[in-house]
Amino acid sequence: MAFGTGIIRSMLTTLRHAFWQRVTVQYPEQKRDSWFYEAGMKPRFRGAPMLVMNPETGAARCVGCGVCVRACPHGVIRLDTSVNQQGQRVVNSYEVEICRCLFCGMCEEACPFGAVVCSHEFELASYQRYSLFWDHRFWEPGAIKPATPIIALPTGKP
Amino acid sequence: MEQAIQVVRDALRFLNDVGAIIYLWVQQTLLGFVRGFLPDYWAGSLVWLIMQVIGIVCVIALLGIFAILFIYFERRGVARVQDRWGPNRAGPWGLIQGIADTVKLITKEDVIPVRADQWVFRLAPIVAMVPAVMVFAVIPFGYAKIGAGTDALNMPFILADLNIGILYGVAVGSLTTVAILMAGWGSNNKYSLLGGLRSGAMMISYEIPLALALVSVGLLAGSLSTVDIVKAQPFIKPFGIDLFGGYILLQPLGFILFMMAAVVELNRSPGDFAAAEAELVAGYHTEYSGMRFAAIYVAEYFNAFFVCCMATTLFLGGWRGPEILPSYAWVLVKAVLLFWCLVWLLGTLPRPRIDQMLGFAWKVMIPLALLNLFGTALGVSLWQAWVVK
Amino acid sequence: MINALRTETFEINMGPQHPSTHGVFRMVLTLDGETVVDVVPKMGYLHRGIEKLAEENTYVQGVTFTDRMDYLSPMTGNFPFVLAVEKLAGIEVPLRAQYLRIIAAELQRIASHLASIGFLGNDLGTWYSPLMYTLREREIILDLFEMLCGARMTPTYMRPGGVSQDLPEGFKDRCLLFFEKNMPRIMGEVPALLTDNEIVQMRLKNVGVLPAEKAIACSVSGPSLRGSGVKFDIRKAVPYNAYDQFEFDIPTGTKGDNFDRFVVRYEEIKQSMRIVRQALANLPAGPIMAPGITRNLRAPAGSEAFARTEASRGELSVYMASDGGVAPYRCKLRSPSFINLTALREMLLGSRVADVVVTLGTLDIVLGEVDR
Amino acid sequence: MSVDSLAEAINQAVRGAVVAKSTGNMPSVTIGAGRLVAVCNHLKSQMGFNYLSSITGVDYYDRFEVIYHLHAVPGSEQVCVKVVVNHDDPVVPSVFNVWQGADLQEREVYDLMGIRFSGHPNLTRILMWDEFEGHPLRKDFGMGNQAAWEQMPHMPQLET
Repeated sequence: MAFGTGIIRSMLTTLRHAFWQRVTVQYPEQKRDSWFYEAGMKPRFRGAPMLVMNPETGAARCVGCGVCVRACPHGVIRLDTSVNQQGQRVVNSYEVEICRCLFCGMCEEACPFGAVVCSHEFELASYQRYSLFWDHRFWEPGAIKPATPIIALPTGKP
Repeated sequence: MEQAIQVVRDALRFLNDVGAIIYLWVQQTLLGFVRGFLPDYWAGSLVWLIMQVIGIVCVIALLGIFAILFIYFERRGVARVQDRWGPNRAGPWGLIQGIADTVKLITKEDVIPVRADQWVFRLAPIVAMVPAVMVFAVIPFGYAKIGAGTDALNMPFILADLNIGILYGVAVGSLTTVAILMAGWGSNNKYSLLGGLRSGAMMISYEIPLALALVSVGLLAGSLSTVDIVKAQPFIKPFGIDLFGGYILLQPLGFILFMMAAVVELNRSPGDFAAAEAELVAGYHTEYSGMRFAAIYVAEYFNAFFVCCMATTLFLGGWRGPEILPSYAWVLVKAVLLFWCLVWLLGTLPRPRIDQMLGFAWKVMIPLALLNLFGTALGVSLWQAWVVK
Repeated sequence: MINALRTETFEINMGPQHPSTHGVFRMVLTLDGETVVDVVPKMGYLHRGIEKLAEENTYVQGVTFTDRMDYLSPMTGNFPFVLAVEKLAGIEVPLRAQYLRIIAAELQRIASHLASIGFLGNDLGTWYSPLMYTLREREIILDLFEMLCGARMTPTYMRPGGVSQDLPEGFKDRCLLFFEKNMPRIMGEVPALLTDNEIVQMRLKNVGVLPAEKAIACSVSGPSLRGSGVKFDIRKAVPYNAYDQFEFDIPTGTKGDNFDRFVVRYEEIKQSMRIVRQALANLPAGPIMAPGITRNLRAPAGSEAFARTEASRGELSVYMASDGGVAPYRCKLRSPSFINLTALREMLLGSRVADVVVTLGTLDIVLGEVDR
Repeated sequence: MSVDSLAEAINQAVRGAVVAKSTGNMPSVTIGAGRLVAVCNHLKSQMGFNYLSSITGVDYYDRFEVIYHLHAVPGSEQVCVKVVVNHDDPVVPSVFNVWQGADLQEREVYDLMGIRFSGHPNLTRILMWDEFEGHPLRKDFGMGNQAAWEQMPHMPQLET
């Protein structure tokens, strides 16, 4: 093969690409609209861990057993419980330090009640560092500190 | 129908000549004004001076706009080749991106390293900018013929129709390397130093085939003036229209050699040895920031624009072309097409190693250029001996 | 007069902040003009103490850290860790889980080699074009991983005793569609853009030569070793999991220069595709997790295990010792990127500055794995 | 290769070198520290173990174990050689002259585990910085209370 044919071949390759469809996703407008698959998150996507709402009471389903705390490799979750007058265990606070979270899903796997799931939330950037410390106690309107969100089960989660 | 064609033709003609008409009007008005208090000879000189200054300001202003547009064009073009979008957020299709970048660079802090060679470091961007603007003096951007018959006024849109136009362009254009050497040395950074020295080595090697390729063109045209060269170029003329032509028909090898040498001279990938990003971080402009960086960066695009215009003038027939576009538009269209080829190269080819590239210059390009020159000389002399007599 | 011209060598710090050192890697180069006279590699800028962290966390939790080692191929990072735990605790892994692991690891190898080839193009000075083309296909593999286990870069897919999740619906079809539709395209573009390009051949051939004896002596592994012509692949030599049930070849180079290493990576992509096709075709039914695995997995005291795997960059092995607790007593990660750097100095001596980045590119180190 | 034949072969070459032997994942022999280089030379030149896969240091509070995993490339034979050294002043002869691949690995073991390899040409820290004190992978190296939550300086004002 004569010297230069390879160069010409590569030039033609890039020229061909100049007339192809662009593949980059325009992020804030378009979210994960992959050109290969249908749009949207995969059902198993692991985002930020969040508490699951009990549909009857509207409160968190968490009973404060602390399995997730022990399952977490990085000690991201902190749980504070107490016993009320009826002798029931009450969750005082369920704090997630989301800036150190590995999104490994160990808490979700460990939870025997399905009370904590890895949601599909992934836009977690923030200007204030304190807003990365999610605290269940502050889950009320107008709270300064963001709460560990209590969500209905995301669709598609097994 | 006939009438409609005539109207369109007149409109195009007016579009082409409007610059020249304004120029003449301003000149005459000024002349009339100045003659009131100066003798004729002095008045003519003064008006000429004023008109030159106006012309220079216009060219520099347009260059600024074109440099920004070229940067935008390059970024979009490379993105296109790579299946990306490129800048598309600032303004419609990202057109304002260049202006946004300029504003950002102007307002940024100008950092000068403490241990840098202060004067050399500060001067280098200016030294880069000045020749990059100066070379445009010899580029004919268009052509207009005012009037008819024997007293028709031929007006090429050129600042200075030097009879050594090519020589001037090559000589002043290679001054940019001095700026790169200054920037490399003054930064007191080893990467910069390597980049600057690389640039010097490449200049010594690649200026020769570049100049030799241009000499062949001068030989063919019998002149080194850019306007004469454009006029002398052969064109294929079906129906009396300058359809296609230029010295690229007679000098294809010369054109290729010129463009290859120019890519290296311009410090554009794949010949960007002085600023090789993967090896030397950013080469000679590693330490520059803010306004000074902007000056060096924009000077590169001025140079790229100059080389595209020069190649257009010398090989592609300059302003000539079918009269569906005004003459200056033809220059721009050809230059932009050439620039697209540069962008395409940038998006495709990897950078050879510098010693390989120097060897290529001395072992392949210079012999080829000499051969081209020899063949051209032989052809011209034979032509003159037998055909022209 | 000539004697009066005194030249000196000078030192230049390449890295830790440099566009082509593939991370925070630093080389102190001594240069004579542009020729390299001496190289001193310095690492440790990304040292996170993963070995110590693994000793502090349980066997199950430890898998998460192996994701972060080689961040361009986390699936193969998971593999030796879980193998070591299984050897330690004597766990028999179901066949389906073994196949799923192999599918994940081989897909990851494809992704990693694609990224490697693309970044090599970048080191050579092509303005991101090959990188964009290869990353485009790598994205789809990452999408497949997201389907499979919910994460693209940090999957934590393999677990001691099996894998975390079974194949999702449609995974097989999409994977095969990807192999039929996308892979042939990129496999044609890489030769057109890089392999057959004369400039690339000029840059890569006879540069950074690593002879076979030297490669073995320096404990170089993976594609870098095979590029030197040594037909050694742990998947064949010491088969782990179900790798002995698959047919694949070991591509080797001849000279051990940069071009050979680059071509070996390209050929390995084809072999990985072969393995994934076979695995998807013969995927057995059954459980994906060994019975009786709890989060507080314990291994008998005093036992030790050495699990060797062929990761994307070479031999990634884990030595694990147990004291009977829920965490490994000692977990040593033998990372290929780190040990391949042993040969770096000899490969670079006498070459040019421009070759330094290219040789580093074909050696294909990942700093997360070098420093652990 | 069985562990007995391995031990026998080593003992024939270097008299009384094998202190203990075991079969785990691979045949492994424990060698007295003084005879390590001789045994390694024999393993490399006579028995074909030309590939040093990894060097591991393990801290057992009272002693250190240094473990060498060897492989015969391109075959599939693999053996493991162990050396036990005392905890107070751990010194092991370097095998750098046998396998060049020991270069970075021995430096790593020295850096993280504090075992000195006599005869290594450049035994300096590699992953930790030069001024670092202590050896992080030793069991007595304090981890501190790193798992505890960081206190944020601005938190108290926000909570009030």
